[in-house]
Amino acid sequence: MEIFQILASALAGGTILLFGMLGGIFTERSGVMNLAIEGYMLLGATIGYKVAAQTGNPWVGLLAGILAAAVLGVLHAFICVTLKADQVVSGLAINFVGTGVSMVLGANLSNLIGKVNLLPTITFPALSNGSAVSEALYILTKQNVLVYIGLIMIPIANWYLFKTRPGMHLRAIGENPEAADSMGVSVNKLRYLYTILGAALAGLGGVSISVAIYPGWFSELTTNGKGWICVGLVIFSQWQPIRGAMGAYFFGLLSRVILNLKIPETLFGGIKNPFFANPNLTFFLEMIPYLFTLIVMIIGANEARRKRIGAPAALGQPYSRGQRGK
Amino acid sequence: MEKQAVIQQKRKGFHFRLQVEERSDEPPKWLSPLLTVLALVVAFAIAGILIALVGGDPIYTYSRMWKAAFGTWFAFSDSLTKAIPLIFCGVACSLAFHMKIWNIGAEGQFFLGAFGASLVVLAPIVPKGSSSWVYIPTMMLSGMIFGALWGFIPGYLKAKLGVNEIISTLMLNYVAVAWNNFFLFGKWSYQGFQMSEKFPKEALLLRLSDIAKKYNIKALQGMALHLGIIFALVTAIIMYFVIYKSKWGYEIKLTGDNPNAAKYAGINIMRNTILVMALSGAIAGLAGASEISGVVKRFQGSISPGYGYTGVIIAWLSKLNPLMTIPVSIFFGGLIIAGREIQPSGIPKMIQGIILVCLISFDFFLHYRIRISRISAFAEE
Amino acid sequence: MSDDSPFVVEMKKITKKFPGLTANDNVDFHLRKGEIHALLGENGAGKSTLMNILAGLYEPNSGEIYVKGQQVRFRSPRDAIKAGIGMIHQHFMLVPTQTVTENILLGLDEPKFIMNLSKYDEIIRQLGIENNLIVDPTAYIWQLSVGEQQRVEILKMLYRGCDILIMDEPTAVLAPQEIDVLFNTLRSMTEKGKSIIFISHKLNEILEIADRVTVLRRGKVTAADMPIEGVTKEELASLMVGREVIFNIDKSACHAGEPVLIVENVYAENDKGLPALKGVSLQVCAGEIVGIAGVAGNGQRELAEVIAGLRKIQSGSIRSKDLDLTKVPIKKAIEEGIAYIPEDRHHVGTAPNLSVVDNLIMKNYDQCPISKGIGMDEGAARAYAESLKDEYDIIVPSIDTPVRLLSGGNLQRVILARELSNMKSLLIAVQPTRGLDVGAIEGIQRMLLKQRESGGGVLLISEELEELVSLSDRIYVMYEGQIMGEVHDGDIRKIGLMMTGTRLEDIPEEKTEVTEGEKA
Amino acid sequence: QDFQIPEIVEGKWNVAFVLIGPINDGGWSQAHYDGAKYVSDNVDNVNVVYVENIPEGTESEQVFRSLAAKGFNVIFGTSFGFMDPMEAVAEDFPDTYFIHISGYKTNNTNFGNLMGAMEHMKFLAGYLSGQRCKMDGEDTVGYMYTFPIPEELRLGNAFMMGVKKTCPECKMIVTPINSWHDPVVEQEAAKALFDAGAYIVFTGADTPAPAIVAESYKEGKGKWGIPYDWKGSCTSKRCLTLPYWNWGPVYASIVEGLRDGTYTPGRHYFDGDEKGLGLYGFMEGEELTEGLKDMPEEVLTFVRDYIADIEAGKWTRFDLFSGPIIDNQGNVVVPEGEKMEDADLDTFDCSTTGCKYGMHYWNEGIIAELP
Ligand SMILES: Nc1ncnc2c1ncn2[C@@H]1O[C@H](COP(=O)(O)OP(=O)(O)OP(=O)(O)O)[C@@H](O)[C@H]1O
Ligand SMILES: Nc1ncnc2c1ncn2[C@@H]1O[C@H](COP(=O)(O)OP(=O)(O)OP(=O)(O)O)[C@@H](O)[C@H]1O
Ligand SMILES: [Mg+2]
Ligand SMILES: [Mg+2]
Repeated sequence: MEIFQILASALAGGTILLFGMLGGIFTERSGVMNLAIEGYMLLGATIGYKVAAQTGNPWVGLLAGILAAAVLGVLHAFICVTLKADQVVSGLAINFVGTGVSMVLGANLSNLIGKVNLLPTITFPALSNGSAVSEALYILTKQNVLVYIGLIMIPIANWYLFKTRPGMHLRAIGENPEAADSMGVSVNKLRYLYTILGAALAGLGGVSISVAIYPGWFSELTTNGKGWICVGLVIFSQWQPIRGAMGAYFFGLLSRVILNLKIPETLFGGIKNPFFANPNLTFFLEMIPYLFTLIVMIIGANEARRKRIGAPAALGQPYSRGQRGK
Repeated sequence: MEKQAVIQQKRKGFHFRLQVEERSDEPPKWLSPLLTVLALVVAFAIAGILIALVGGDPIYTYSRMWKAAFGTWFAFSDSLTKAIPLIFCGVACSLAFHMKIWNIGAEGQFFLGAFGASLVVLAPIVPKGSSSWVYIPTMMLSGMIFGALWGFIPGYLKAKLGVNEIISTLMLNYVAVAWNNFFLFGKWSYQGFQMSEKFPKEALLLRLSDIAKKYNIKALQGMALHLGIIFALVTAIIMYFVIYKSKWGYEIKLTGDNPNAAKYAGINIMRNTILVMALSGAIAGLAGASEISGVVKRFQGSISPGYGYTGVIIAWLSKLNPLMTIPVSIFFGGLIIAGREIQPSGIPKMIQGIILVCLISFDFFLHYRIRISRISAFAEE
Repeated sequence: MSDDSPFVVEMKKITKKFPGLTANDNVDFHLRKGEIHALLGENGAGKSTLMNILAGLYEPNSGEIYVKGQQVRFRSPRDAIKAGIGMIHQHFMLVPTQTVTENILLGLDEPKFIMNLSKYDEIIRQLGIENNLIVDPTAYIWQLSVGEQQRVEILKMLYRGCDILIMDEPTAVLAPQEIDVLFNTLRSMTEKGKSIIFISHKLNEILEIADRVTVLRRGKVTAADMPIEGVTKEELASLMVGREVIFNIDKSACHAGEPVLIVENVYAENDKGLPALKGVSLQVCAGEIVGIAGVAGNGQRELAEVIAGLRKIQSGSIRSKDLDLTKVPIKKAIEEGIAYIPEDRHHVGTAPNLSVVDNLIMKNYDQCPISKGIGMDEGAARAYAESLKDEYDIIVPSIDTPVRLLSGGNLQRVILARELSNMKSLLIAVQPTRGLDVGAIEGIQRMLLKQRESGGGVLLISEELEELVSLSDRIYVMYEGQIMGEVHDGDIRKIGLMMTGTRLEDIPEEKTEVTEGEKA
Repeated sequence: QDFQIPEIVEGKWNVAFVLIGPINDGGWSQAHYDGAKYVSDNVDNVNVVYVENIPEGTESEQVFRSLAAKGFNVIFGTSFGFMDPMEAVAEDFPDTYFIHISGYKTNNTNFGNLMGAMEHMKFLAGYLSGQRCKMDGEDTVGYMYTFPIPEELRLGNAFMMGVKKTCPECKMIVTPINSWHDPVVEQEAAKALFDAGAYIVFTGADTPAPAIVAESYKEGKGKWGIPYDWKGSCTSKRCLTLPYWNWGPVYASIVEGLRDGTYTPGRHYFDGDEKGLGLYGFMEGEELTEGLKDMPEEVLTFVRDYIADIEAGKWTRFDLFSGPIIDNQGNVVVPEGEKMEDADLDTFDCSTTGCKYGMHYWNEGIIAELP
């Protein structure tokens, strides 16, 4: 059963990354670089938790967290789209602002641990009839509601991006904004929209930490670099939601597995566990999720080149009508 | 090229439009510094409101900040000390960015540089009791080699396999921390503590306070500024010449602007990609080496509060010019130090964010011009 | 086309200013229903600007526009399309990673939300058939040839029901066949009552297709709404440039010397991994211009690239004197004086954000006198750039200007200046005059001939038969990656037959001549 | 949380706290911040400031120097990595007192170190955990430690000694998390331990992860968590108890002592006598948690007496680490009748420092190998 517990954890842990990553994909598909995920997430986590505590209603907290991040997204959009400033620095600056604001607004939230209503966990007691299969299913499906929302969001995001008109416009403005503009798609308006949507999704990722999956607020360390992992995952995903989701869940899985690998004396029924035998080796274990990401990128590089998947061609370039020869 | 925002103000009888158009010429030389000053003024004004909102006195706060960062020689020395790793990392990033290689791995390269320098002392590579003349160059070199290695890997992966360097450098940052931790706890722990033994005096970079002690100069007492500043300045100057005056620098710029053209001009892009990443890594590694030998004095865990990431910002604010990284780093170093004056620490974080936002926002006026014109030719709609 | 057809577009006193210059100065322009109206002018005359205004991309500083009698004011291309005006830009406005159908549907209100592409694929296939514009609606743009992409652009406008079509240099990127197809399409469109504005630098085409012409020079109209009948090419040219243009270039006899390029049995693939060159053999000697004729996409580009070392070959050999070009690094070939004018001046030929100086020294930055140890002698570089600027009449505000601000003609001059001054033995020139006005073309052709006279070998790859014939001493014809034969006398009929892929054995007299030619 | 600029006030005794983390991290730094507030509230005529979020090494030296230069009388630095910088700065500012928490260096004049014997409270927490396990028919506790360092082994061993007292057949599984403060990793690690069979999990890291995670195990008997560090961490329903730091009284007495000249910085290691240690549920004004309420009176009495004893100075950490101590290989680490000494408690390798036993062992019942 432990394996199912691990898988359940992977799903939950991956969900946080999933939201941040989807946010990144949406923003970047529109041609705006999104390095601000960490800042959005943190602000979402803080405000979500704070409002959930104040109102006693985690759903209100959820909304508030998303909104707060979205507001920060407006700032990023203003800098990148209207002022056409550098998108990399803007992202980093937004991180500072997001972190700073959440540290100021988050004062004293650590006192509330255990006293805040959290988003519900969904269970299916009917599944638990004693048989091994049902037990496993029960463990797997006992998840926070946001995990389910995340799972639903993946096909929706994919469908939206590739099968709907706004999705087509989104891809077009990131790929060739001039073409889109000349056909009457308002490039900059949409870039605003998706920058804000991306921020909101990352904010949801933050909320999913503090009010749902890893409840509690612990200063700016609450996110502790998760946003940056999301930035990596966006690239890993090749800007495709499904691929990114697999990456997010797998990252969640590895982060959990490496903790489990440290505990038992033997692994796989008999092999001496080197990480048990020498705790110092666990530092190498910590590298695994990152190295794994790297290795998958290496393996995928060729395929990506062949299939011409990659960054949206106009990523990072502000758009103004009639500007030529960047 | 063309106005992209037409903001119309309609009044009875006549129309104005605020027309934004890109400059087609080089902006005047004085404009950039002027905008920088204006941006800072605006940033501090906004931050001042924030400070007042949380109950502080902006003017007093700013005067304290100034004093803490640049107000005394002593503070200035601290700001300079802080600027050392920032200059290195800023230059490292600038170099890579010139070729449009987005090296955000200066952080990891910094860690490996610190590791490399420590290896010299702790392995030990240099026999105990050697002189500074042996220790310091070996440490710096070793730091550069390990930093270069950490740059080489993503460089190689990018050149040969087309692996996106943002993700590879980012991932390697985390790997670097774990790598250092292994040696910290597993190999070089001093009696089980989370640090190595202290380096011998010969392995430490000369500080102003050392000079003060030696020659009994009261004025320099306690100043932490170390020899690394010279290394950093020299590196920045050398890299300025490499980028702007050398053939290789030309190749880098050309490749960065149009890799097809570079290939067409017979430039070996793969080799240059790897070289640039390795050199960028070496410079960031030097930052780690100088920090460990000039400030930390032993191998330790948290040796960087994100110098590598700040390097990205520095590079950008310096417009990728290595010489510009010097004042920008000093300003930023001062800002970080001054930030300590304000608690809770979220407020200085916000101020930094606001300053950055304003600085890049004001660049708008460097590239665009706004004119207000009357429209009369158009009939009423 | 009768003069009393109603105006569908009237542009009155249009003035458009850009910082430092007036691109359109009180321009009047009229378009009648059902006509093809040519817009003519030198590079930078303001043609694209005027049309961009009509297409809603720019707003004029002053002036009035009437469409079908109604005064309009376009704030965006959307407004223009609504009024029935569609523009096909010089640089196609297509999203390479999307399919044909997606590109056509871009920006429309229909389908509302869910795409249901297969349904629209069918509609568009049908539309294509109706208008003789065959493309696979499910193909991705990046998989299409330039001609096909242009069809997509036209379909895009037709699908939107535009009845006023602006085409900015549509033929610059097309092969002769494709041009014929296009012209047929255009004619059938005008028959259906659509009106077309047609920009081109190719005067023959204009004489062939247009009903009327408007000529611009430096932003001002020099000939307004002039019926094409009875107008000669020479007249048009002098209206454009304000002076006489000589079309027939005097060419001295050829004194071919040693071979400077020997290509033997070369096989290579294109970007999509398909065979592009299938056993190509040819020779270029010193002191001659050798042309390669062929419809675009038959391997000419790949041929140029393998010779320039930018593309790997699978088998065969390419030599220049004793240099094996497939083995040596590109740099070595450059040092040996092999110059290359690439087809794509933006994506290959120049670095847009670097200055004129930096672009001019691209090929010799590491040679004396610019190279100085590991450094570069900035003074020498600038002096070199200044001298080239003067020698080749490059018109720029300063040699520090980024080249992206240069006009097409000047950009091409930068490339020519750089390549010709570094050429010692061989020049590979691909479409060197594409998109340039007649004045500029004349200049460039002269330069090529000068190279030939001074003993250089030139391999000229072009889709302009006329240019090829007038410049080349010999012409090879390429079809589907193979050399179909070699022509010495510039017999257009023979070339045309080979270009369409007529098997050699079907034209025996051609074949014998080819073998003779090779022996010679 | 007030806006402040760390500045001295003339005429007052000026005290500064330099904190490694943010003052509301819910753990170590917040505990110190509470201590600082206590000083401010309970000592006359002091001006207390703090500087939070100071990274170890690099930046800290500048902060200490600047505070000293401003004229602060006492500067507390609350992270191990502040040790060298404080030592260096102390040399340059002989008139300023520097108190370093959790290190080992002192110059016995103006630079001293300070730490407390948390092992007592971990021992008691273990004692209660053993009891809980026995009552609920469970036999496994889990320990998530931060890094493989002597302190973490010491605290784990003390805990296990307590467990053994009430549940001799109980065992402990462990996992290093290689972080001091990472809410997500901590919660995952707690899950991993619970899922691997632990009934009660305790932590060496900052956040109350074990208690938070325990709440999500609703089936059957559920699970229990024991957080660490900060008094406010035991708010969750499944928090069994909480060993915490109560720096306030210790700081107050040091500040007063320094001002009066009755305190000289040196090696200062308090047991329970200075009221610097707390065990949630047993200190003044605290109620027993749900998990403690139904415990037999004699168990609770044992804990209360123990606390009374250490507070009275009758029982020290050396008494706790007295023989027989058997390691998990069955070797006798400290024989019957012998006691560990100061040097033993914080050292892995006695060959370099000259201690006798060292802290390089896992107590019997702990399923783990040595780092
Ligand atoms: N966006 C712009 N900003 C500033 N100047 C411009 C812009 N677009 C065009 N110009 C200037 O306006 C003039 C006319 O340009 P336009 O593109 O209309 O020329 P054209 O007649 O289309 O030339 P070509 O034959 O090369 O296509 C040029 O001199 C050019 O420098
Ligand atoms: N960014 C710009 N600033 C100033 N002028 C510009 C700019 N972009 C284009 N132009 C002007 O617009 C005119 C047309 O430019 P364009 O690049 O279309 O030239 P072209 O000859 O049509 O090139 P092509 O070979 O691509 O057809 C040129 O005269 C050029 O000077
Ligand atoms: Mg044009
Ligand atoms: Mg043109």
